[in-house]
Amino acid sequence: MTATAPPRTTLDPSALRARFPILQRQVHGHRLVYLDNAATTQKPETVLAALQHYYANSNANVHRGVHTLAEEATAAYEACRSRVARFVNAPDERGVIIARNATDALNLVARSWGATLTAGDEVLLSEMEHHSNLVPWILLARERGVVLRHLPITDSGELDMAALPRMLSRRTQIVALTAMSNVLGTINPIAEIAEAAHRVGAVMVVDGAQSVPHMPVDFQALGVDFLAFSAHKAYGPTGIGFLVAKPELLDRMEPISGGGEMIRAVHLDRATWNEIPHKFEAGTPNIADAAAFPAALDMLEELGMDAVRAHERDLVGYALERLRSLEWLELHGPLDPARRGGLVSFVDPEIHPHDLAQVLDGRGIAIRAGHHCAQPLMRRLDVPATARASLAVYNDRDDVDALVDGLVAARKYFGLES
Amino acid sequence: MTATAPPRTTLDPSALRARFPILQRQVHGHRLVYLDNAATTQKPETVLAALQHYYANSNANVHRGVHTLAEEATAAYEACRSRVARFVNAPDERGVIIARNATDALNLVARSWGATLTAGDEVLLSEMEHHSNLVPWILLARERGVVLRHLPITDSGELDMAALPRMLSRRTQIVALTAMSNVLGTINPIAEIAEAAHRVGAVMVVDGAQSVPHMPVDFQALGVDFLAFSAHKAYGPTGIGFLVAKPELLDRMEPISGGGEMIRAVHLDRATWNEIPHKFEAGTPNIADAAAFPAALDMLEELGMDAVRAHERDLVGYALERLRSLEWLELHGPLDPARRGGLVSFVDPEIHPHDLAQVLDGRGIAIRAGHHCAQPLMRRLDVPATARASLAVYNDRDDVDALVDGLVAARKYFGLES
Amino acid sequence: MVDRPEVALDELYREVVLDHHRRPRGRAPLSRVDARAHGFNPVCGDEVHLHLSLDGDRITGVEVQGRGCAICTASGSMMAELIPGRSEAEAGTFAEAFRSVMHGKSAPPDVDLGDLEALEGVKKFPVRVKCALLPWVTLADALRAWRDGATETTTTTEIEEAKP
Amino acid sequence: MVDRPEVALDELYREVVLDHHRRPRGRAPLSRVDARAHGFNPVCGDEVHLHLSLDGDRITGVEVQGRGCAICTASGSMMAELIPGRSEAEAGTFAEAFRSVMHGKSAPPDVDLGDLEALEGVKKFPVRVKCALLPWVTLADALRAWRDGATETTTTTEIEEAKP
Ligand SMILES: Cc1ncc(COP(=O)(O)O)c(C=O)c1O
Ligand SMILES: Cc1ncc(COP(=O)(O)O)c(C=O)c1O
Repeated sequence: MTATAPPRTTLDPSALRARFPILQRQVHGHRLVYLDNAATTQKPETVLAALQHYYANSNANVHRGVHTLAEEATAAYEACRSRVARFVNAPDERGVIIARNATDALNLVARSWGATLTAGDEVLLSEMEHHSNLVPWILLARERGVVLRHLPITDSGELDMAALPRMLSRRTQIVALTAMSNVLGTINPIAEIAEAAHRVGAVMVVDGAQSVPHMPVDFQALGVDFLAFSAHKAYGPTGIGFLVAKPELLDRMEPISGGGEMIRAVHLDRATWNEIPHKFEAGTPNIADAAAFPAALDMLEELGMDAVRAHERDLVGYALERLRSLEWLELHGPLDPARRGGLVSFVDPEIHPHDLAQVLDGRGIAIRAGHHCAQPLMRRLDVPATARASLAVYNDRDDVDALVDGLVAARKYFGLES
Repeated sequence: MTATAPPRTTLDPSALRARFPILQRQVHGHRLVYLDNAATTQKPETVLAALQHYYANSNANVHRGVHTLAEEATAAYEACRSRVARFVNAPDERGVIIARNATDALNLVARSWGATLTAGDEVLLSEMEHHSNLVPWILLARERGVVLRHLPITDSGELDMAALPRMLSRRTQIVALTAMSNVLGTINPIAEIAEAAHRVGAVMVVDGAQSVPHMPVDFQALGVDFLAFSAHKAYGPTGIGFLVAKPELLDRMEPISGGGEMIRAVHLDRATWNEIPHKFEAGTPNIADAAAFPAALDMLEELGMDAVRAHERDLVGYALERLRSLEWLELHGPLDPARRGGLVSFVDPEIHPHDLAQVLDGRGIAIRAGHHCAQPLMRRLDVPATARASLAVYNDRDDVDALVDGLVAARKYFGLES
Repeated sequence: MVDRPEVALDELYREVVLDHHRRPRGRAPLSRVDARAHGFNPVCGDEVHLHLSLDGDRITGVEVQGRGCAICTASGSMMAELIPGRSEAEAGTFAEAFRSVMHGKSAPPDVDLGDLEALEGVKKFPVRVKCALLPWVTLADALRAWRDGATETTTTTEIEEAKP
Repeated sequence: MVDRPEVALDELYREVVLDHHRRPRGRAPLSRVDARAHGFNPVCGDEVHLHLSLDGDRITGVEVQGRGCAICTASGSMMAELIPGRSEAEAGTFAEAFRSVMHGKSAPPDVDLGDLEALEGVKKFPVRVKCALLPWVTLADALRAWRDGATETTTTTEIEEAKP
């Protein structure tokens, strides 16, 4: 093990682990070392308890119900909205739409705000986007003749900010970027880009799927217009995500889905819409998962997002250091932990990522192998796929050590030198 | 109490009640009498246990993951699909799309299949549809100049089948109808209408939100093309619903939402789609709720859908009988229990439904008051709103008696004669 | 999830409220109508038809028709009792004060809400708050139309109050 | 949720498999190419470039290039060992039999899959089944193109196998 500075974090990962039931389980006879947090995080006991509590006490359909359960369910559901608004410092809880996941939130922007664009208008994305921030815009481009442009990345895996001025123009209507790459870990300068976007009159859409759970994110301080993220990557349940938006923009948008809850008055041949945010929430919402999610945000707030970030920055620094000591390994993304989130993509040129992940799984270590829903980025990096280890609050140096040992063992397994 | 034939059912509601944690709770010092099942049903312990089990053992993101948790999560998620396919006798589990709710499923059909329609084409709905089967078509009509027609209802609250021939023509591309009205309880002759729809070359879309949980529904025997329903009205979790479809129709449809999971190959400016059903499931799905829902279907299958239907038919028969004995009450919908599901809408002409529901809530009885997301039907019935009591497997005659007593007490409370 | 103590029904339906509900004031047709508005809450079907007569900016007559729940009816009836003889500005003050009460804040000490105070219990029943406010939203609408010179305008107030 | 017994890694990576992975057969360039296809699995980036030479309907030469995981590489290598000298129909029988094995069914008793049998363990790893099948899907594609007379066609097989 390499000597490093002692961790500067105030988190106690091993105490935290005790709060996550799944982390007590064994995989193939080994303790579970869960390093696939960028795909989805595990859930603390408090989230599971909130879910049970909702179903065992207050389950009912929301809004309009006069009876006690309906009132309690409505209060629990709406409490999620205000909790999220507070967590990301949204200007107004009416600007928080409870969607299915980050993907759904991004599609909502692309389809509804996108409907205001016309042929020749431009949307600026980047080469490091997740498919969920690419395909909605591809659908829009197809439908409306909108032009997609892509901010290139440098060889160190950062946005090429020098290219920004020439990619922005009066034609640019929307800039949609990830705040943190799910492959490279890169943290992007969102506030700076938002300012540039606004200067040309574009709205700024942020894919916060990886940033919101792992670093302080302040909607108003960033000066963005739309922010999307998923609960399941932030220690919450699967099945809900959020679009946080400036209310005045939502007011100008048309709903893309129709049904119960989102209407005001319905006639057989026409209808008027409910106020925001309800206008964008058609049908019975995912009440239980909304009722449960605040417990996850409570945990994060208790830890403090600065401490969460510090912990993961330290740990990714340690991981980078240890992984770099494996000379055969190719690492992707910036090497400075201050410029990246807690995830590392790497390639063993002689072992396909799938095989790596498989061997690690045999040792109880869960990493992800593949294109990570970023095929264009894989092409840019000229790799078919990468292996990715991604960290969370409950991971520690032992987990990183287990990973490194596993990578060495994999070489042995496949008869390669290490 | 009126004398009636003994129940012909084999269900034991009081034994069933023990399986539902929430039914043990008290409301305002009274036992909870939950009669708002058409809005959402309560969840049995087995569903809650499955939810916990998933999060405490197998939580991971699905598809493509090599590690053990990812494999288990994928298996649990896909098991939901095949379980649903079996439950409604779908031709192929590839035809089961896991959506957010019935509303989402109906929007998917309206938007994606609807995109094949052109101005002047017709969609046939009815006067008794839920907003979720009205507004998606209103959006389509606005966007594409499609004409909406509405099958009228008779004064007894049934579809006016005599009008059907003249409402259908070669211009009819889609017929979209509810299988069971959530206000009137009416069970519609779906198989017969599907045949008529097919004769003019239209596809048949069924809103099964109220039918699937309460009576045997056989997709293939009905001969329909699309069937939508929600898990949360079928003793399952909030946050998932289903579109069951003929796979060959789905193959011809374009996705309406883009992102992870639903793609095959993505380039910066274009993409190709995954096979069905994945093509229609963008982003991380609601894995946990999908993992939990089969336990609800297991319960229904254990009871037998024939027995479920028999129980609710008997009980609604009893309810109709008792409610008719309150002379001041106006009942809506067919009076023959064989032609309706287990729900009753009624109006006390001197007490607004909201006030009725409020007084009942004070006695621990949960009913719904309002337009039930069917404003056009309210206009047709010429009422501002109705009160609705809706039944489930755990309800029994005592619940109905409590309701009736409550309705009498409400008259007293407001100083009216009864 | 919610920390709501067991609330007796009687807190919602106080005797004064039930009395206004049973014998609503302000049902007599006005001979002269200077302003009018139609308030409608599609959620529950509550409906208020409001007619006003004015002398300068002073409200001289109020007529409230429509169909609604006990809370909505009582609120409209109380309004019919409270505002005749008041100026437009005074009526606005009542509306503001009542809205505050419904949203759980307290009314300014110098505003006497009269019978309306009996509706205070409604604030504990979030779904019913819209019912209590509908007549007042409709009043604001009628006065706005009148100020704009549209004395005979009928508008539909699709009420946008608080959260459902 | 799933009742999968603890599977030793060695069931997946049997010695024979690792051997094919380390020293893949069929890498030598063919002098004459009568049919070719390009198989690609975008999910994991596995890629197979397949060249065939044929004499009548008999496969006389097989060349497999590309980059992929151990399973995909081994499967391609085994194919290169198994099919030369076989007719197009025989090759199809192998492909069918192997697909059955991967989907948990058994191969017909009269089909001898040779080294391919060592890949049987893959069926317990659903995500890896596509890897094992990719060379065979590509083969089917090459033969189909060849039958259609498109001897020089290169197609991309975006493999549609089973569930992910
Ligand atoms: C007949 C009918 N259709 C559709 C729906 C919509 O279901 P959901 O809100 O779960 O999407 C409902 C229930 O609200 C219903 O009763
Ligand atoms: C950067 C980024 N954006 C978007 C998403 C999509 O999130 P979800 O699948 O929860 O919609 C992910 C995760 O998969 C991601 O990492």
